[in-house]
Amino acid sequence: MSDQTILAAEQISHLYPDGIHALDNVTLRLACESFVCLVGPSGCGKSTLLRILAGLLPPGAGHVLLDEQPITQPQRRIGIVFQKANLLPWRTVYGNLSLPLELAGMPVAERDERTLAMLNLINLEEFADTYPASLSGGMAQRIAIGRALIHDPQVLLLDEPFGALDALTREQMSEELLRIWARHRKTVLMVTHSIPEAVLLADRVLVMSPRPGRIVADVEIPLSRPRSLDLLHRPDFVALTERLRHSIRTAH
Amino acid sequence: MSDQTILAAEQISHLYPDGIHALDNVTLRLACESFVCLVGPSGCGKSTLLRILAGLLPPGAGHVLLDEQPITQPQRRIGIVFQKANLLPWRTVYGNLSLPLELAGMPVAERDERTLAMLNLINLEEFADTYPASLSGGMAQRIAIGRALIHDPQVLLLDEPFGALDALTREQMSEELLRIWARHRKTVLMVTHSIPEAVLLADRVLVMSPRPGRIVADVEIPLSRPRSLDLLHRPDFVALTERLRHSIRTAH
Amino acid sequence: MNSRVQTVDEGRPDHQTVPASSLPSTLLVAQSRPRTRWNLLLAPTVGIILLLIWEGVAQSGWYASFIVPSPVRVANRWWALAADGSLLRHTAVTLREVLTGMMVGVLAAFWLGYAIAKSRTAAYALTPYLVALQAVPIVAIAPLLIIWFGAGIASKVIICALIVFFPMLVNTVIGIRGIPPELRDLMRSLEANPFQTFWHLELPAAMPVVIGGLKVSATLSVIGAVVGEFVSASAGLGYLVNFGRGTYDTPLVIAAVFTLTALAMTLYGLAAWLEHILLDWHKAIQN
Amino acid sequence: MNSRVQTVDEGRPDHQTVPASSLPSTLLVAQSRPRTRWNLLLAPTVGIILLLIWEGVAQSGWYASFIVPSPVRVANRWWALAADGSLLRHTAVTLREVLTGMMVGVLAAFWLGYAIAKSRTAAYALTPYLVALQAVPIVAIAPLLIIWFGAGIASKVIICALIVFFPMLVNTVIGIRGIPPELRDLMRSLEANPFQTFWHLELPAAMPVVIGGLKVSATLSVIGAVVGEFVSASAGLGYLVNFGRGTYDTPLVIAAVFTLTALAMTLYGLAAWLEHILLDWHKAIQN
Amino acid sequence: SQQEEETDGKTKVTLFMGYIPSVQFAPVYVAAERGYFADEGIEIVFENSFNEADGVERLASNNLRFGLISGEQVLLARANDRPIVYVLEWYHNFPVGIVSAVDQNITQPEDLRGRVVGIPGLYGASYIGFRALLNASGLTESDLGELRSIGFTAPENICEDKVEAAVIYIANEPLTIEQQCSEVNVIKISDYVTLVSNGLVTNEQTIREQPELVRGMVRAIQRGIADVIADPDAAFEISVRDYVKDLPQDQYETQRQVLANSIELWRSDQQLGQTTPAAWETTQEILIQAGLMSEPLDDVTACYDMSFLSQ
Ligand SMILES: Nc1ncnc2c1ncn2[C@@H]1O[C@H](COP(=O)(O)OP(=O)(O)OP(=O)(O)O)[C@@H](O)[C@H]1O
Ligand SMILES: Nc1ncnc2c1ncn2[C@@H]1O[C@H](COP(=O)(O)OP(=O)(O)OP(=O)(O)O)[C@@H](O)[C@H]1O
Ligand SMILES: [Mg+2]
Ligand SMILES: [Mg+2]
Repeated sequence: MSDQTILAAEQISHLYPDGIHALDNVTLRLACESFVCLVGPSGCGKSTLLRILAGLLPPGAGHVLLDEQPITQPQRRIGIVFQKANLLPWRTVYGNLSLPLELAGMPVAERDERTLAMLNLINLEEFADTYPASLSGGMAQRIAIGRALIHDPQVLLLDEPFGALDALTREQMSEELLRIWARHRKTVLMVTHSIPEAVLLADRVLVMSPRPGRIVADVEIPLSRPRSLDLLHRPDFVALTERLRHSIRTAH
Repeated sequence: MSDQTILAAEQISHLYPDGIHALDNVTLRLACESFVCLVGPSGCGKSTLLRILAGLLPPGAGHVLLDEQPITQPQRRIGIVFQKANLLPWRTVYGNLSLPLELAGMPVAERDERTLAMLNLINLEEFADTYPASLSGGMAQRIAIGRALIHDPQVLLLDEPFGALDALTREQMSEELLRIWARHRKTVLMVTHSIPEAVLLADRVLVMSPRPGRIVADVEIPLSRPRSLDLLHRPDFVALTERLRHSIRTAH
Repeated sequence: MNSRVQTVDEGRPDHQTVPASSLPSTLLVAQSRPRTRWNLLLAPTVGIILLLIWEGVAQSGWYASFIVPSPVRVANRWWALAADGSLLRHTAVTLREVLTGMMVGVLAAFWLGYAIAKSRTAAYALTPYLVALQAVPIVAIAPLLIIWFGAGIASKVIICALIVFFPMLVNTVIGIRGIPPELRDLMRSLEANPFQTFWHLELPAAMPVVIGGLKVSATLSVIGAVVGEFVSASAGLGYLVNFGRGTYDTPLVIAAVFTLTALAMTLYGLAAWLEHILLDWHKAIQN
Repeated sequence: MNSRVQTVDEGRPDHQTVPASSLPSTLLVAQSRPRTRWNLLLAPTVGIILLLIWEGVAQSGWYASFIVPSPVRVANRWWALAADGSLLRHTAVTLREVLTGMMVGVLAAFWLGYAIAKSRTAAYALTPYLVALQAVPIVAIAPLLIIWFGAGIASKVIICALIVFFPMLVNTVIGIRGIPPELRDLMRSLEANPFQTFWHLELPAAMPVVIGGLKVSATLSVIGAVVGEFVSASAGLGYLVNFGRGTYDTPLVIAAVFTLTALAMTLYGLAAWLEHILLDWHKAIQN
Repeated sequence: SQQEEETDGKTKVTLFMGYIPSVQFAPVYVAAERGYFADEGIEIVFENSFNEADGVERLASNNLRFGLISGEQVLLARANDRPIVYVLEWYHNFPVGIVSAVDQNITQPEDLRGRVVGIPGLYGASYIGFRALLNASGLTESDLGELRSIGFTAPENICEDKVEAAVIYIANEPLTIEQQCSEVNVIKISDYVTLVSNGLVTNEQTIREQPELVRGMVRAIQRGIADVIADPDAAFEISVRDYVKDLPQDQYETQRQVLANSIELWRSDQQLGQTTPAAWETTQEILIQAGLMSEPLDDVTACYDMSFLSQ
């Protein structure tokens, strides 16, 4: 982890056409290779912020900077997992996973290899040829995560990626994400609703206020790495979750 | 809570047309006015089981009994919250909420009253006239929950209703659900991925094995009621969650 | 820098170039699609240019005036026709055929399409015959229809209904079949009766595609009436076209064709208007 | 007990009446839609009944035999025509016009529809003119087209292309506009270029509705060719219809109309087959 | 817009005919078969259509050079600035008449009072002929029960008793009705009034630029008409063998009769192909009366040019 900022939002405000004031003067800087979690009440503008950071939505005011350069278009260097799985219904599980590689023009052999590895990682080998219509909610979400990881983007924006996963899979996927993050030196911004999850994973947790969303707390998580699930019962962990829960309650 | 069974699944097995063996000989009985949680790994057949219990999907083998009578059609007495929000995009938030009342032919005045009360409960008054396309994920899910509660069904089948909700809203909604359950004497079967949530809410927690889904554990939760969030730190609560986590791990 | 076209055209201007500091957030303007007035001027401009070209060609003398009569002569003929009331009379005749034909054809197609989309039995039993019926070239059997149903309005209404039928049918089937099964499950779990399912789910969900069928039908229906009037009629705009042709009155032919075109466009406009008011939610999604 | 129709027709039999105990779960049969053979017999049965009615009417003597000739006479005429090779010759002429016309019309409509769906500017500039173009009753201006483009194949191809154009256009616009914006976001976030977006998202997503347009176009294209051949031709099935009418050879008219119908049904069948192979995933959703 | 070109020193000429291939065109088939066109250096191509007006427009715009067109169309077209010229009379007798089943007892125009009469449309040769007939008999349209547009479906309408009489081409339609359902009476318009009937029509540009071509066409067709009148059987064989394809054998008898009827129309007491100037005046009057022309032409004789006729 370095101190250099890779992705930054500067004084972002956003008003939707129907008058909903979603974001109010949000500034945030993601340090290179940091893992940041974003928590906040339902409807406060977390997804909106992620869409703006990904270059998908031009903000009403403010800038997004990637490596100090303003961006106005989505970048392949930024991977995003949407809140909905957003699978293409006419592509099989395999086809959905390999889509980013195909779009990037990767040769077939390498593509196959990577896709199979990813299928394995998300534990869906036997469903390679299944269409999304016959998947369970959790399976679809695992594919969406795999699809964002597969082309190895530098920055990962994750919008509640583990929402539909059972406790065990969720823990497995979290650990996997930590491993990928540590190994590939990625920068991660993840929206989550689980406070323990945020504390377990993040270097910093940002807390957003109810709409219009502002960042009202920026909590450093000084737990040493590597971390594992055993942390969950350590008193400093519990204290941190309590502190976070408290600052969220205040924000409400 | 009485000992009488209201909804029962008897030796249910289900094979999807493409050969996926989703459920294997599942038998479960929901006692009247009990609160039961169902946990299990992703893709094990929880949603399938709920769809069968709701009368939406005829099982490959076995029966569903409501009040001892076999059912083959959905019943209004059984309310269901789907894993996806499934809102009608051409109806506003208000229209989506009041749909069950409208279908049941309730007079407008009463309908309005109930819908407004529900809007209030799920904290979306200002969005009454918004279309689903401009809602956040959590807002959509809250509406789906409200829609299932609004016509006051006797049995509630909930498929991860709190998946997309932030920690605080989630806790609020859980408490609200407990209150409704206690006040209106409902029977609830809820799929959840959060073990603490299951322990906090349920009389019994059923654990399913990976596909083909079978029920491998049936854990009684002997905590006294009414329960509140303070429980979370009590040792017997922690012990129960640990026990449950263990039985899930064994099932995998 | 790709997929630019799409972004620009979706009306998402690059607002981020406005420095945030100069804009107190409470004054932020809601980002709505810019309703550029220039766009609205495009169509009339093209129209005027086409008219000028026409006038130019007419005056150039490249073509004899009977092949390309000048717009002014056509306009005069049209006025003359309008002034003595005969335009109104002929238009009324055709309009009546078209409206009746559309009503019959569109309603029949909608309900049959609905049945086909919902019932395998209906699909198996009806589809081959409906396709066959539509595959029979209506212009080839129009004279037969005139013999069977007389030279009056009935035969034209039937031709109109037949030609309008298929686009509506196909789009209704697509629209109803395309409804997500989850939403059907929702309605079933609420014990919606068939009528409620139709009214609250199927009709609105299928509407975008169904209205597409209606738009196609609107323009085809006018063709249907003209086909009928060509075979035999003593009034109507199609008759007027034929009469103009038979008497070498090219301005009359053009005036009648323009009136027919205006009729078809009006019907199309009605369908588009229906779309506009019924599919508010759909547009919202597209934004 | 409502919404029965739907459930039964969706082929979900009440399997739960089978006692589970008698069925070891490993022997469970996958629940596929029952492909009832009875359904497949329905269409032919209706066909035979219609044929018998026709024969009955022909024999009854209510109508002169040149108005309603018996099916046997029509079949004989058809055989005679087929035997001396002239059926093949005329069919080939019409088929060539239809296929060329469809290709031109369908491709033009698809790309214009695509442009309109994606660009507001294109939509504003083009829509009124395309609607106007379509609203001009093609049968009324067919003679003009013959004058402009000669009496050869070109004019028929153009008529065919024009009539085929609109259903394709409208359905392409609906299909492309109906693509969920989330999926567009996905493609944008992966920096898909315009061609990739088209190929991997827009084409497959719009396919169900676009193929609906193709089905309508398939049957209309045959009408287009007939309209052209009616105005002027010395070969083709439309010509044959007119020839039969002129010589009061009703069996010939009917034989030619049936051949035209078969042609249109074949084209429709091709579109349906395309749907079948391209939209596997779509059918899966409907199950 | 000219479709003609020189091939092997021959000029390719398309002859427009406003009806389907039929023995009623036997003279041109015979002329083609016997090389009369080739003798004039012409390679002939036949084009059949179903609407004369289309042909007139194409002749007028020099998209085509020759066509067999009804006489009154020439007047109408010229009144509307179409520069076409009638250079050869095809039928000597106006080919339109009124048909009715015998039991209707319609044998003279007077019998049409109060009757329902079918007519293809309120324009074209049928309508002009019918107006002329009414005129000549002191009747008006209002004396009829109804004048109904029925398109070209007279046999069906007569046989199904939907109309009591119908305006038809006398060469073939009465035969069809007799064959199908009933004996008929036919009132021939040419018995009551002399109108311009069909002829070979070209345009002024062709006359100006290629008078020899016009002369050749006229001569070839004249020879064809003469041959047909002289030997109907040979003409019939030639027609059905090579030109009127798709005609089933069981139609031959009827078609022989159609040819015989047509010969009666071609037969003339004057020189073959020579038009009667008075007929043009009469036709013009009728057109004006019917409201199809607003004023007389400055020079009716400009409509026709008989100078290409060979003796
Ligand atoms: N419509 C369908 N057609 C075919 N297979 C299906 C269908 N729906 C679900 N399945 C399969 O059945 C299995 C169980 O799915 P189900 O949705 O019941 O899982 P679940 O327990 O709800 O999982 P999750 O927690 O991920 O939502 C999965 O393997 C899935 O692929
Ligand atoms: N496309 C849109 N059009 C208009 N308003 C929108 C749109 N998307 C979101 N909003 C509004 O913006 C606000 C913030 O939405 P957003 O999706 O960013 O919330 P969120 O923090 O992600 O919530 P959740 O945790 O429930 O997903 C909400 O009030 C929502 O109604
Ligand atoms: Mg969100
Ligand atoms: Mg599920």
